Amino acid sequence: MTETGIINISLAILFLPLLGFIVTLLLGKKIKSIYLFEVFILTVTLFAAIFVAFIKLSYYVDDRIIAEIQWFKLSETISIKLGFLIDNMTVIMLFVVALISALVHYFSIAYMKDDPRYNRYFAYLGIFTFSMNGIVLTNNILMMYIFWELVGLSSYLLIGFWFEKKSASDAGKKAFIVNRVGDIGMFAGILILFLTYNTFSFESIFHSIAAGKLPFNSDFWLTMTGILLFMGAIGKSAQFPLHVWLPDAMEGPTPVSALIHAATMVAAGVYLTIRIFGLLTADAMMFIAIIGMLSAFIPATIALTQNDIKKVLAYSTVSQLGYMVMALGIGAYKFTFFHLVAHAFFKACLFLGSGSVIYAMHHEQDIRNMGGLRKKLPLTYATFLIATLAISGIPLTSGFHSKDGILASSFAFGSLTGNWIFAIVGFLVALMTAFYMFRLVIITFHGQPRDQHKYEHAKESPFVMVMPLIVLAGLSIFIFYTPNPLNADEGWFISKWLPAPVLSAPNNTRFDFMQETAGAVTHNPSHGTITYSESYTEAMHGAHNPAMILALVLALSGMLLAYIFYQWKKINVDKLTQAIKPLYTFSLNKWYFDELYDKTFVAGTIGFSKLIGWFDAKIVDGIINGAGNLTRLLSVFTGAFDRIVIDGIVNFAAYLSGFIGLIFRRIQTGKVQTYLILVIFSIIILLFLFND
Amino acid sequence: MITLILSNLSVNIQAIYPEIILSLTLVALVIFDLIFNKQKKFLPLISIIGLFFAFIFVIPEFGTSRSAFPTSENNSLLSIDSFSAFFKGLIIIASVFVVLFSMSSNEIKSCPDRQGEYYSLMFGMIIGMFFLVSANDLILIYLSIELLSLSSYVLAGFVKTSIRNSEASLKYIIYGSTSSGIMLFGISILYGITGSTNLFEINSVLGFSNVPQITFLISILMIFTGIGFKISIVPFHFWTPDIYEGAPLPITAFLSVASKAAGFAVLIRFIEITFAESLSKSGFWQLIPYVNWQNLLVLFSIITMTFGNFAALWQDNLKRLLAYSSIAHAGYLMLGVAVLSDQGLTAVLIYFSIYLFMNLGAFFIVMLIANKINSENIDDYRGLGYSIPFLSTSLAIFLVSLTGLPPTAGFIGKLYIFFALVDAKMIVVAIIALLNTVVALYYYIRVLKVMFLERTDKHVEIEISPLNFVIILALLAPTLIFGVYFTPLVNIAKNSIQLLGF
Amino acid sequence: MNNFPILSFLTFLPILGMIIVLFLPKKQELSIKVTTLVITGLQLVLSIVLLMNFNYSAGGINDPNSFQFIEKFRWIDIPGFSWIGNIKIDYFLGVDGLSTPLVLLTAIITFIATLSSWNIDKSIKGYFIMFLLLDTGMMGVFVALDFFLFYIFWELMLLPMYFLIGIWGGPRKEYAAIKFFLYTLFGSIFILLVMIGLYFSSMETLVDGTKVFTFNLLTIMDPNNYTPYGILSPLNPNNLRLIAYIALFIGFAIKIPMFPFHTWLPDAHVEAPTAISVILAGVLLKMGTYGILRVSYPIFPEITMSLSWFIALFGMINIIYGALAAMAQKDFKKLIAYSSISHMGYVLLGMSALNTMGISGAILQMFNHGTITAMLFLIVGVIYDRAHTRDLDAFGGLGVQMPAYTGFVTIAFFAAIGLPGLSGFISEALVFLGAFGSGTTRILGIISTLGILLGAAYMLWTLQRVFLGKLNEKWKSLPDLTAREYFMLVPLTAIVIFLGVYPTPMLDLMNASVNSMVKFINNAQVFYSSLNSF
Amino acid sequence: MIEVGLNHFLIVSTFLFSLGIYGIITRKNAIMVLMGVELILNSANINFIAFARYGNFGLQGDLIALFVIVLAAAEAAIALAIVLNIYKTLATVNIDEVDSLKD
Repeated sequence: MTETGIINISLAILFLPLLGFIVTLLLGKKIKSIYLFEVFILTVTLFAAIFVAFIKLSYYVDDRIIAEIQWFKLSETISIKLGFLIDNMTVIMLFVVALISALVHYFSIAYMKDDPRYNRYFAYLGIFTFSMNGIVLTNNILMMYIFWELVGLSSYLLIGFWFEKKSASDAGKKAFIVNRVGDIGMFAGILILFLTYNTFSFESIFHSIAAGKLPFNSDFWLTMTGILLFMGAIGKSAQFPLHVWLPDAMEGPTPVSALIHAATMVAAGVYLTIRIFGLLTADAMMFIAIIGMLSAFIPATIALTQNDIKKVLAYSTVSQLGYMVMALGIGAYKFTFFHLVAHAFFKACLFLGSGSVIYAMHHEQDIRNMGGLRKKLPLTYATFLIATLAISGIPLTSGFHSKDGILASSFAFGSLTGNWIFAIVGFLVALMTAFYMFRLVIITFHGQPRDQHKYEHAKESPFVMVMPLIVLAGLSIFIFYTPNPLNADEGWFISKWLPAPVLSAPNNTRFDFMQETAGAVTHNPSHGTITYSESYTEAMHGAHNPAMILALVLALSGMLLAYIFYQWKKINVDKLTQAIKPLYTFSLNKWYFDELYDKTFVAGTIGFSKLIGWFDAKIVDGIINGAGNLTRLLSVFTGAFDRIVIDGIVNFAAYLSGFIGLIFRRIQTGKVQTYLILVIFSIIILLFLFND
Repeated sequence: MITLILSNLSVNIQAIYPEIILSLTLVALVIFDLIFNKQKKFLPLISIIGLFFAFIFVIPEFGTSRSAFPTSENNSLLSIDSFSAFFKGLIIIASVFVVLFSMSSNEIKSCPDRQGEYYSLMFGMIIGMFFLVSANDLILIYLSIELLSLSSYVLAGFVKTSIRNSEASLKYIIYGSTSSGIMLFGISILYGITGSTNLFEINSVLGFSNVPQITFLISILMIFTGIGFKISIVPFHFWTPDIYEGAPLPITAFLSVASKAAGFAVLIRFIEITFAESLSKSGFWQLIPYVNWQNLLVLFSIITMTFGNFAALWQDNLKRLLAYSSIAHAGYLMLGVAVLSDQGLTAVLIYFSIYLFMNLGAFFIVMLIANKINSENIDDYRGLGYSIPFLSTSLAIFLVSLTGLPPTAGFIGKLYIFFALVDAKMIVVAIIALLNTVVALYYYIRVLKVMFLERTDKHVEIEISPLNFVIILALLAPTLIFGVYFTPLVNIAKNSIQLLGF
Repeated sequence: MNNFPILSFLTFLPILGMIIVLFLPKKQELSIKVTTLVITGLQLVLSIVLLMNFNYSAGGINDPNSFQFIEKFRWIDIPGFSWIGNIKIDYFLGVDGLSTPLVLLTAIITFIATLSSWNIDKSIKGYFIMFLLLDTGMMGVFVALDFFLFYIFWELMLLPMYFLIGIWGGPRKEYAAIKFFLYTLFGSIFILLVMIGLYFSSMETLVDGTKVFTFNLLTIMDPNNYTPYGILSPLNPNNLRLIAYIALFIGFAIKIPMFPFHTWLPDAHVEAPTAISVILAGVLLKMGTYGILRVSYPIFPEITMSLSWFIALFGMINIIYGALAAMAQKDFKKLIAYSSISHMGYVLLGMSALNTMGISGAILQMFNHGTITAMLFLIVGVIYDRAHTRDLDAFGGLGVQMPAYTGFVTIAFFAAIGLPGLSGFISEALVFLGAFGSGTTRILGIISTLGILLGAAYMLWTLQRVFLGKLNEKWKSLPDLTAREYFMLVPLTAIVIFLGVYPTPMLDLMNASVNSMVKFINNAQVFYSSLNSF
Repeated sequence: MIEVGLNHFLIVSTFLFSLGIYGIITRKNAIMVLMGVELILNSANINFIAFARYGNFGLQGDLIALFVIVLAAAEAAIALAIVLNIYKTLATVNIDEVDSLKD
């Protein structure tokens, strides 16, 4: 199996879903069951992905496979290329995307049954998978942007899939436009990169940076470039302050939420940041970390009080993504990716689980009308629980490791830079996560059913829907990532598969612990977690155990609290909410972000456009017509005017002629003697004019 | 001293063969009318034959440059040169068309018993013009203007029964005789100052002795009044709209083209010969600086075109509209003169030969339509584009050409005027003139709008006789061809700017 | 192939068709339509033949030898003295990488517009006569290399357009028509003046060594041909060149249309019949920008350089102003009209950058906007034919009723907002790369990126208002696309997608010219500055 | 006993000219207006003859005068005919009432 072989299979992985999309869309009207083709395609893609991942990780584990072709050229010097970069992250992501996508396909077969636009739905899933694979495979930032926009499109289409609902179409529009805001920044960043390095490929850009070539020759602009590019991630990964679109995106079908708005697309932002990690300066990373921190904290507080099962999950997604971004910002490169993958599985599992619940409850989403479902939906319950444990970071789950790693890094970061805020927030969020997740589980599955009627009719979902749950729940177990249930560092995922980050930002712009001091940096992945400087490694070792214990304690206490509140009802929740009413409502209303944006940006733009519209109609045209309007006044006196006058510049002419013309009318009296008088007079005038 | 040297009388006679032929035709018409006063339909034929022969004799005059009827060894009454020949040519072409128009004009047909009168008077006009374009003695100029005018006074009021006609002729004669009277008075003063009425002599007098400035200016302005009346430039134009509207259409057409041409010819000759000092290499005239002709003419032309265009915006009567448009065109032509260079002169000649076709065309079609619907009011043209497509389209083409849009000939005419202006660095004037064309577009396009954009249910049927069809084509062809291929036209014009004495 | 006068055929085929139609009886409506269709079809074929025989390495722009399919012979040749009596005008046609894409565009758009004219109901004959005349005018503008000829064709379009809008237009057609006419004529008198000015400033050396004034654009472009005291010659100490440039620019800008000369566009579009809107937005607007690139840039390179910032500024204003104005519209067609203003802004921005990326982007954007906006206007036409209203708020939920139609709409809209994979993206990206690349226009480029956002906003909003949401009961019975409409929309969609995925063919077409233009302008800059020094 | 010189003639002619203009402008009766025209012509005649006499320009001036007289007669004849016609059609010779042709 050669590298070209890998390239070809990757090509297949990329384009098969596109084929599925085209076929399904075009034949959708004719053939009722064409969706099966799409499902088949995805299955093939999945196997291809597994195969590639296997080959790569077992035979080419240390290689970076790159292939480029020219797309178009403008002159001998300027030519635009497209290409693949296949390293371990790529294949792992490919596998994740293909797997979840395939599972969602299966799930949807049952979930979306008896929808009028059944086939088109699968077609959209196809184009989404295509674009997502594109993002994963690309080796250059331009191609990244292209597929970036395409996932945006597919997400727009899928969120607004039930476009008869205004809320749905609104949500789609919102998602697209909010993303565009981020994309503008990313686009600007890309432009800067191209103008500086005359290429889009990550590789070459990093090389030139390492060689000391900086945008506009300044560290500042390197930082800016990093931040601008990261803006794209802010949009896609629904980071603060652009996180508002994700919760609305839940208007889409639940499997879509699982695929796009939980597991893959929203993770693309993080993936992008990982890809550009090499050029990030300390300032840029700080910025990223802060954004991540805010996005981890704020949604977590919101999730505490939400009652829509999908909304809770949505906010938890934002919060988890914030977690990853923050982690990246403080340099926890490998654990970010680890958490990304782990999160993809268990969050997908949670969403599909919620989907299965909603399906059983006939599209009831409010958890206050649920309860006691664990007897009715045992399998759903079991998988949901496992995923919940994973996200809360209870041992033996993937989440435990990834989260632990991140928290340890934040600990280390604190100890190295004396900046503890990230650690604090990190632990706080861990606590809250455990709490609201178990609140969700308890209210939904435990206790007594609140809506008897719906409860009666609820029954376990069919196999095609449960099977994905089981697979995903399974993948939330630690064993797939590391043999040691308490420490992932020696596990193959961290130590073998993930190489240390390649840093190219100038030394003086990095965090101290990242700077290249003599022989400190080693890119030899066999040395487990050793990245950056020795001191960092020390700090990591030191941080590992305390962080783990603390995290565990917090997770458990969060769990406990949830039980006290909602299971054993030791504390009356309503009383408590009454007690902290303002906080509660503040959280319930999502910190009023939507209201704020509507009042400011949206209203502002619309208002301004109205103004411009008026301006255009009245002023710009008016400057020309203004004369004309005068003329209309004039025309009251002079009969024939209106007919002649049209508008615009014509009015102006007519206006002038109005004046002159009026005089003329006086002149042209038809009385020959008047004429002669005028002739005489003009002769005299001329006499004076030309008598020099 | 006007002392005809009889010895070479024959030579001089040869010089005016065309005029003689025209006069003979005039006589022939009268006699024919007296003898066979039943065969009216032969009169136009005779006229055309006469014009044809006149033309034959005009042709050899191209390229020649000789004087006829000398009053002293180096001065003469007439100068037979390409310049005059060119204008004679134009006048004959115009006359032929007008004769043809008259044959199918209801107004003229309405008084069948006076056909002979009509055609003979028309020849009176033509003869007047012929002498006018080649005269270089003020008295001869005055006399030929009078001959031209007196005939046209009558023709303007040809249809006695029509109130419009009678009024037109009365106004015309009062206005006309007054301005020619003023001109005569001016001539008398000039005579007093220079002791001669011959342009060459006046020129030489001005050359060495200096003359009383103010008196001289008065006389010049008075003469200018007379000519200005003929070419109807503001402020001597007042008769134009009324008479154009009142007079029978063929006559209006004739006045708007032929007599205007004659007027311009005499104006150019008067200025160039009387004031010329020398001719610079680049073709710019050096004039004796008694009168600042450039400013005078530029002023006149700008006022004229602006007035004409803006006033035309108002008109609802198409004849009146065309009257004002012809005033505006006089303005453009005047610009060509104002450049005071051979370039300008060429431009004028080109413009005129194009103007002739498009203006006659417009008038002819207006006439044909008026014959049918007895109205020249624009509102009555509503929807004609659909009931009589051919006529309307032709009219549209003529109007577009008058506006001066490519690829019609009108554009070439304007283009050459602007050539001359830019070449003389008179950019501002050029811009004013161009803006004027935008205004002009508006009232011309208004006619098109009424004919094509507005619809009506009442249906007009006009059957076009083969003759008229041919006439229209004959007018359309140059209007379109000169728009894309104007080499011959320009060549002729360029070779026709030679005046006797240069 | 080399001696076959393909460009003349391209240009004058429509005249031939016009004559044929002229002699067809009024009643033969079908045969009239078919004749037109055949003629425009032939034109399309010819343009493709042209494309196949095109030499991709020839630069053109200012070098007469690297123009292709040249047809040149004396058209007006009047002997005489040095002054204007001696006038030589060439019938000079030729194409390079700058004009060929637009020739192709014209052929395509006209063909499709013919199809969309199928349902013209009143006085068909007149309509198609005017239509074909307009076609000749447009084609001529793009192939003429002699200023005089260029101007003739330029003016030739006015009258047909006036009638096409004025007779077959909507309720306020007369107003729109006259407004269009007066605006453009106002613009073209400036062009005329500058043309005459240039004529007197530059001399062509004939074979016999005599020098004559010339209209030949390529001759005028060569600074060595200027007469020392020609009114617009750089050697002339007066600064008329600047004024002339501005006048010329205004003349062209009115066609683009550039703020603040744009107010004729919305009216013209709203009133014009669909086919004419398609041509107007698809081809006519490009003439403005083409004129600037073909005439203003190479003839006044030094002034172009010094004014590039202002051009960029107006580009930016167009982009943002147009987008915002579009957002405020209630009328579907008016909205598209304003979106055109916004998109032409990208062209301006791109050319102002004066570098390879920017200018390629501009030209590509011309082509892409031509196809995309044509789609958009066809789309509006489709819905207007069915519902007889264009009020955006009157619709809703058509996505259910007319799925295929909605599909095309979605593609067109996303192409318009520059979605990657569709042609709009590449040109816009190149424009921005260019704008960023040149120091003078960088800031304006950055501000203009707002246009991307606003574009998405109003397009998606429109999409939602018309096609999403509950189906308005009123439109329960609207049929989906007919075969003819498919036939119009599919090719355009194909082009849009193809060029979005693989722009190379189009870019290779213009690369040589773009690069030689950039080189020429930058070198000329040096030359002129050396002139000013003494 | 003062010597009659050129200026006297000129004064007379100018006076006549002005009178003629005055008459043309003020008189309502068409006939009177035409008489004004005649006055103008004759004032010009006086000029011609006077100049010819005092400027020793020979006979040219006198000849011109003769021409003009003849011409004046012709003009008068036509004018009267036209006035007559107006009288027939409009039953008036008051030129103020002849103003149907105007803007």
